[in-house]
Amino acid sequence: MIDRIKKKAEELLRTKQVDLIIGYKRAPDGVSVAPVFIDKAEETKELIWDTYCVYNLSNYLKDFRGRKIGIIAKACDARSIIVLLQENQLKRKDIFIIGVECSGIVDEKKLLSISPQTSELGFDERCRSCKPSKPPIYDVLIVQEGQRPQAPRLEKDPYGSVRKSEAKSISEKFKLWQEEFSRCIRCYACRQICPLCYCPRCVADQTQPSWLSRAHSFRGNFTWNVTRAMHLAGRCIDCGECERACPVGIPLRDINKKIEKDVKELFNYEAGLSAEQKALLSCFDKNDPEDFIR
Amino acid sequence: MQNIYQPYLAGIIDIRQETPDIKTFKLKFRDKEIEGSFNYRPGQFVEFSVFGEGEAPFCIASSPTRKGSIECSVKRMGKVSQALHELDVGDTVGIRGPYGNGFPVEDLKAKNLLFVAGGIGLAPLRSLINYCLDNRDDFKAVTIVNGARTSRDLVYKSEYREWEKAGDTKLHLTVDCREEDWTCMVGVVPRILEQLKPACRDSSAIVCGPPVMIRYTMPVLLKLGFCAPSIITTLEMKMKCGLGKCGRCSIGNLYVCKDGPVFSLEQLRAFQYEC
Amino acid sequence: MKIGVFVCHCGTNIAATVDVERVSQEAAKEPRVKFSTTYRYMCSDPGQNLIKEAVKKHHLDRIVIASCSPSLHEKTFRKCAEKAGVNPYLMEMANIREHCSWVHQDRVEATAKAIELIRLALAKVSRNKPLEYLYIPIEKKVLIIGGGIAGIQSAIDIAFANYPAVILEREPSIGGRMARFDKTFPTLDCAACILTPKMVTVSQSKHVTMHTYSEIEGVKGHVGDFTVTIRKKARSVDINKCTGCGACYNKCPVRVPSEFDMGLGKRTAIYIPFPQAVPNVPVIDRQNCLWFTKQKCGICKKICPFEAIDYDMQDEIIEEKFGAIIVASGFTQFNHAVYGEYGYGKYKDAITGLHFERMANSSGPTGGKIIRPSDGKEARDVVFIQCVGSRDEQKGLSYCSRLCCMYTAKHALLLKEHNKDAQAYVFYIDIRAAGKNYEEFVKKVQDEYGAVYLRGRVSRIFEKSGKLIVRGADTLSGAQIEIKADLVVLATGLVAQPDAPGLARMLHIPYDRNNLFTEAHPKLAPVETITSGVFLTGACQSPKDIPDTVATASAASVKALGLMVQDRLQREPLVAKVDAKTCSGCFACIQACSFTAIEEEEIEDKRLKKKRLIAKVLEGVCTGCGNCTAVCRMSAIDLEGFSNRQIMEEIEAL
Amino acid sequence: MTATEGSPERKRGKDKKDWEPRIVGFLCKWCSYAGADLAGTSRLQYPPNIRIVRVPCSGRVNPLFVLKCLVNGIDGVLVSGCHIGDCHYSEGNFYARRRFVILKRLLEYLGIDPRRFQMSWISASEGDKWARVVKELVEEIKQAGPNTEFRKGI
Amino acid sequence: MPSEKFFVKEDLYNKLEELSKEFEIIGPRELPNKGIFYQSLKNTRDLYLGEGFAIEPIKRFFLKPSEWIFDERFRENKNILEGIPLPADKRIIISVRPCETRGLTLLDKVFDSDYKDNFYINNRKRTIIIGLACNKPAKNCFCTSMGGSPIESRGMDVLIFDMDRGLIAEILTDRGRELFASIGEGLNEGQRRLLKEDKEKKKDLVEKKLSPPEGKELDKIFESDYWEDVSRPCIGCGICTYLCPTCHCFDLVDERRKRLRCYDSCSFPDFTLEASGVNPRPTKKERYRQRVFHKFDYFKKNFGENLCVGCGRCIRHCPVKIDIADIVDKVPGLKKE
Repeated sequence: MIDRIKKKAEELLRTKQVDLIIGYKRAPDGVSVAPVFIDKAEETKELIWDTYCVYNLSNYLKDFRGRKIGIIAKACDARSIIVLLQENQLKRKDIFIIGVECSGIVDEKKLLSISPQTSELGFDERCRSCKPSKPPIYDVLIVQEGQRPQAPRLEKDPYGSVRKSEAKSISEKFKLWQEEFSRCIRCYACRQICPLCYCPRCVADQTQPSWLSRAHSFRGNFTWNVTRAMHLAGRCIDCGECERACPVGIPLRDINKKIEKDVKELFNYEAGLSAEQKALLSCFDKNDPEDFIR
Repeated sequence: MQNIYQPYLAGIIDIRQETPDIKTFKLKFRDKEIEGSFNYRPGQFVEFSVFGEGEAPFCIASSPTRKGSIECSVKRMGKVSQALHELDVGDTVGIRGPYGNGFPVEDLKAKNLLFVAGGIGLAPLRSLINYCLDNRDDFKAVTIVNGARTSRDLVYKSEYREWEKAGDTKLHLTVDCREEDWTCMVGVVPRILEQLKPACRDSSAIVCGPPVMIRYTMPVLLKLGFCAPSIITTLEMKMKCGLGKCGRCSIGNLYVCKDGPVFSLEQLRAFQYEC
Repeated sequence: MKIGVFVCHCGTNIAATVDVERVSQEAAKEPRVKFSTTYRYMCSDPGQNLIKEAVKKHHLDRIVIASCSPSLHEKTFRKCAEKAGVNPYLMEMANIREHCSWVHQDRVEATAKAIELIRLALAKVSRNKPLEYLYIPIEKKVLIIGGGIAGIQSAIDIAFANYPAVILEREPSIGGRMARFDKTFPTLDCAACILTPKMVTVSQSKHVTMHTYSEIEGVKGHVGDFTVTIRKKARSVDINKCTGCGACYNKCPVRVPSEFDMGLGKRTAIYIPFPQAVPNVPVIDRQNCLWFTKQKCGICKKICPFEAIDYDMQDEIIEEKFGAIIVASGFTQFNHAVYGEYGYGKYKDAITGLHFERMANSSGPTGGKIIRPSDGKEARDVVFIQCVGSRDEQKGLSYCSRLCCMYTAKHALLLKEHNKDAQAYVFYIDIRAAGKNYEEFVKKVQDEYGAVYLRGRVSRIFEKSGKLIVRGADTLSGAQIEIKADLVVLATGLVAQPDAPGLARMLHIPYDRNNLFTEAHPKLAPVETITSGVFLTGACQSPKDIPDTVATASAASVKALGLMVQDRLQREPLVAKVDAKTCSGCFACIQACSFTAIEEEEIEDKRLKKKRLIAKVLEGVCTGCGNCTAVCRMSAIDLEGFSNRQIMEEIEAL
Repeated sequence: MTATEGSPERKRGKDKKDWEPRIVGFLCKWCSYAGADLAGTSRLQYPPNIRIVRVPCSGRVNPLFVLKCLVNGIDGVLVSGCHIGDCHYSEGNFYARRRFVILKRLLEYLGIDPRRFQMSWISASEGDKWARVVKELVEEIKQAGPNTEFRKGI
Repeated sequence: MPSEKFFVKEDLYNKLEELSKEFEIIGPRELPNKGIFYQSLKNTRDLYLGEGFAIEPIKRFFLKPSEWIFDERFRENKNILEGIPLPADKRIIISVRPCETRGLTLLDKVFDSDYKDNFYINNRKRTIIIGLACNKPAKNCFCTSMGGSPIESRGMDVLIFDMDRGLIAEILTDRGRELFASIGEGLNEGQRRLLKEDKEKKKDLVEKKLSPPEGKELDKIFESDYWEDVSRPCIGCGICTYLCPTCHCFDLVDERRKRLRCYDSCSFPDFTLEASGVNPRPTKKERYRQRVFHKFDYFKKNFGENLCVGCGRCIRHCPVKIDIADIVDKVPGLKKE
């Protein structure tokens, strides 16, 4: 697979179809993977593709606006590209998507804690509810060869864990999230790693007005985390990068999943399926639920 | 131990509208003791607190020789300066400082001084100009070149007469574009300098203004024969603490707030500062 | 910042429950409040003078008035502030009457609340910005879409005020539905007699331009400045050369069913739809003309003394600017094919009301005889069925078409007048005759013209020995009824034109589930739409009879003229604004704007040194609802007068 | 802008026994605000716990406003607009409805008592409904208790 | 009294239990699936004495992520400022890695020099630090290249060595001595030898090495494209700076009628964005370079040491695997023999 990726990337650069390839390379530690930006055809040798390729590289597209970019995209990455197209952050003609078929990526933190005896492969939780293995949008698709271990799918309900949490009592839920949010250090890694957090100036940084407290307190942390989640409502494509980036282990995907579930159930809306789709909160249906309104 | 971040309270005793977007605030410390102990040098700055809005640095525009109050000129820009512009005489602000190195007054003594100012850049120079005029015998000839975009944007207009009247002092005013009823010079500051050709012997040039002006003035001064150590300017950078701790205003290994804001061109060259 | 607080007693309305003096004292302690006082009636002249004087004396630059609801006196105090030399938008009100003194009795509690309400207003006003009224230039021309009676009346009214009006009509002639009617209820004026003079007035007015046989292709812009693209369809006859002599259609060899006569009569391929057509210029029906179908004939061209026939004429696309648009696009008939039981289409003698109108017309295809289309014999027993389509959620329309009761009564009367021996039977559900002299008219038809009214639905119609057997129930007597009818007339309901949604989208006006255009407010703004500068008249909004149509036409004209007479449009500056630096160009706001008041704009981003697209608010179109501000994730778009800073300041002050 | 210290009412809030809920209502100026006006004109009595922030339309209400209120320790937040179909701007309340159902469910998921954030449609003619909604709201939020969790820490 | 003491873990837990009456005990605690966090320990047995690193260094107990600086009030038409009373309660932070304490000694140079930061200094004064020498440095540790080591004891009151059979505490200050007066026993000869061997062994435990170029040399490549290349993957989050034991940039903002001091980061664009819209560090290149230069050039020029202790946190937690050690090591054209 990697040979075909390299070949394609090399060709794209050589024929000047793109100015730059965003892909994956081996990190200095020799095991994990780091993003790489290649503008010379001969450097495409550096490219790699394996289950450590966790990054959603579409996050970098905003850094190269106006240039022709080739990007290696898994299914989830491609969905965020769709949202970026939907929100006019990209021009389709400016990007060449090298779609890669993906059977799941690993969770490095999880890998460290797995005992070698088990058959657990250390797949990231996010891959368990990912439906397609092929990107919904691409210019060239590099398919997988042969059998590969597949991230185990979640049984039936992708929102099982959300439903379980929903069933808890209010005070239980509060305690849980108070605990989680209290660890937040407001490094905004969740925002910075998110391909969809491209605002030129995030509300968290604005001072006129000051939307949320800068204080590293429950008050400030709660506001930040809710704001982040709300701003992803109907947009999050569950690439799970925020949770991976969070240094203090806040289960951000769980919050995203909760909204994803509500949005699906209430409005039958799914993000990142079509670039022609209207933004969830910029449209409505006359029959939207209103049983919560007096 | 003292809380180095807590300002002193000061009352606004006068506000002068210099230009449509620049006001000069005259402040008096609420506490007599602080007023007595607040000593500063021309070129130093203070951290201004508008309570509820935040803190921002402004240079002191008044001369330490004129006691009783301090003055700062503020251009309407960000959150704090906007809020400051909304204040009235009688309102209270917080003042922390004085901070920074200030002009090397001792080195300037017995020298000809060339002041080159653009827009609100005259503010720190005014402090030094008035200081020099109040200690007139310590300095040789004083030449002031002051420019602004339009005549409306000239600051401290009311003091020009006083400066002109002072012995061995010349004031050249210039605006960028020709205007009706304007009798002084027309042209951007570097051009005017080229025309005036001020003498460089035993001289120091003190330059302050918008970055573009500084960028184009430096080569002119060098061409006129000023040497890099004798060209002095003040830098502007976002500052927060004023104490060299918060990390914003670092330029090379120095902090503009602590080690600056006054630098000679020679110093700036040392840390590859583009100007 | 120097804020003045003015607390109103409102007689005892506020002062009885709220300790206004204390409120004023407390307000004076707030930061930046330089003056605070109370007065018995702040809105009175002395009260307003007090404000003006205080502003002068204390150099106040912002004002808080604690009194009644802003819905009541916001305008008053804005004006007062303006007169006092304070920008009117630097005034805020604290509602301590409706929201405080009137709803609470405990004096301590009410006073405490009043103080807090003032604190809120102070917080808000401290973040107010001086705003200037917006002015929009106005193109002094009105477009009227539709040349029926609604459009004609609008044009006449506008022309009367010496403003130019343009009628856009897709048929070759103006006149619309009304031109097809015979008599009009309840006065029985001949429709043509009252319509034709109006059509002539329009055609002769120097202020009215007509684009007949033309369609609207697109609308851009906003109130005061609409740019409309119009397709002038190829008429094949030069409108400037033709004198309307009629030589061409008199010699045309082709005969096809006449649309105007509902297919009851014939017309030629080059034709004028009806004798009184305006403009009196024929049009060639290219589908049926031998020249166009077979490249033969060409008689009309040969015969025309004025060389007006132009077979090579092409559709012409023109663009015109307008300051206001009146939509008078009218209605069409309900397609009652869904009612198989009524036999329309199956039985020739089951016809609609409009067919009946043409038959009753003495210059119509039957010369005024009510006949059976099947055999041409004069009809004697005629059954009228009301509510065909209307008031039938299952198969038809949820609404009442409003005129069917009346036109059926009229038909029953006309039937008798045309044929003394005839008998009318009317199946109805209710008689809705709520109009001036309407009820009397229906009664007259029953009493004097012997029309038999039967309350009930027709269950079935079938043909038997040349007659139509109408079976139904008379729910009043409970009896099953069977009538041997010569003719059945279906009172079909009125529905929106099939292309109404397309037009609505072009104009950015909403329409309801029946495709009828929605007015800005059903009661208080019945001819306005939410798109300012676009007005509604006639049946495109809801079924209307002629008097109502004419009334709304004049109403819409007045609204349009209200714009025309202004040099420029003054608008409240409470509109959205985009901060270019913060805008990402995701255009969530454009999608969420109900008024298409936001468009894309290219700017040079100095930071990125690149061109990029951001949102731009069309101030003339923005209504200030603020929805865009809430969908903007980066808060790059803000609403003047209710800005984020103002509201957040209020929240922080709580 | 320098704000002042709390009112007597706010101070009272610190004493648990006399605690009175503080509620904020974001009311659209065409319907709900006018409805509240009508309640006044009709002299309908209701508890003084609510403070009204006047907005042009329920569609103007940014979820961050609600959030800010809650983390500032406001005990209850109400967003109120025109009934569906009555919106002065024709569609604003549709957008609000969609936006806030997500927020409401999210807040509940994160353990915020659902009684603390509510929505209502109140028309200009429903002065009685306004008075009733306020009464009910005050009762419900009294049961929910003071919103103190966010006051802890910095 | 000996300067070394031997005791078993149980003794330590008991001692802490006893001390918790007088002191707030802070120590690392392992939260399942989340990592290790310093927390105020209600139950001293929650104390984590194993290998590994807390995610956040102890910096946050001295230079707090957020703290109120003073209170602004408006009363009867007057502005009044009220200082925030400094906390006086005494604390013990235990099981602290040598590099973290080393970080404090670097912070001391910033906050306990010319303008003295009373908040920081007060926190330093009221806190006793008990370190724990590293038995197994992590793969990203490079403390020995930064002038530290797994047994570095600068800034500590006591340093504990975990020696299989028990713990040996090296008492470094009088405060430490007082604290450990009634626990354990002095070392016997064998133990002393063991400790010595252990120290020797630990010095060489750290595998990762880098030799940061001297300040003057870094100067030369200030304008190099290298910085653009290495900063490309950077997403501009604050993880590396917030988790760094030595990064200390902060912001001062007004909130809720108080002034707040809170962490800020040179990786955020807003950090240097001026009110006029000008940003002297407009792109990731300038921002990342600032971080490297501050650590390995400016601070060294000013204080003679690198502003880095080699704890490896920024590498470990970087979501895009940026390795500052690798970057500094590969600075072009400056390879030393």
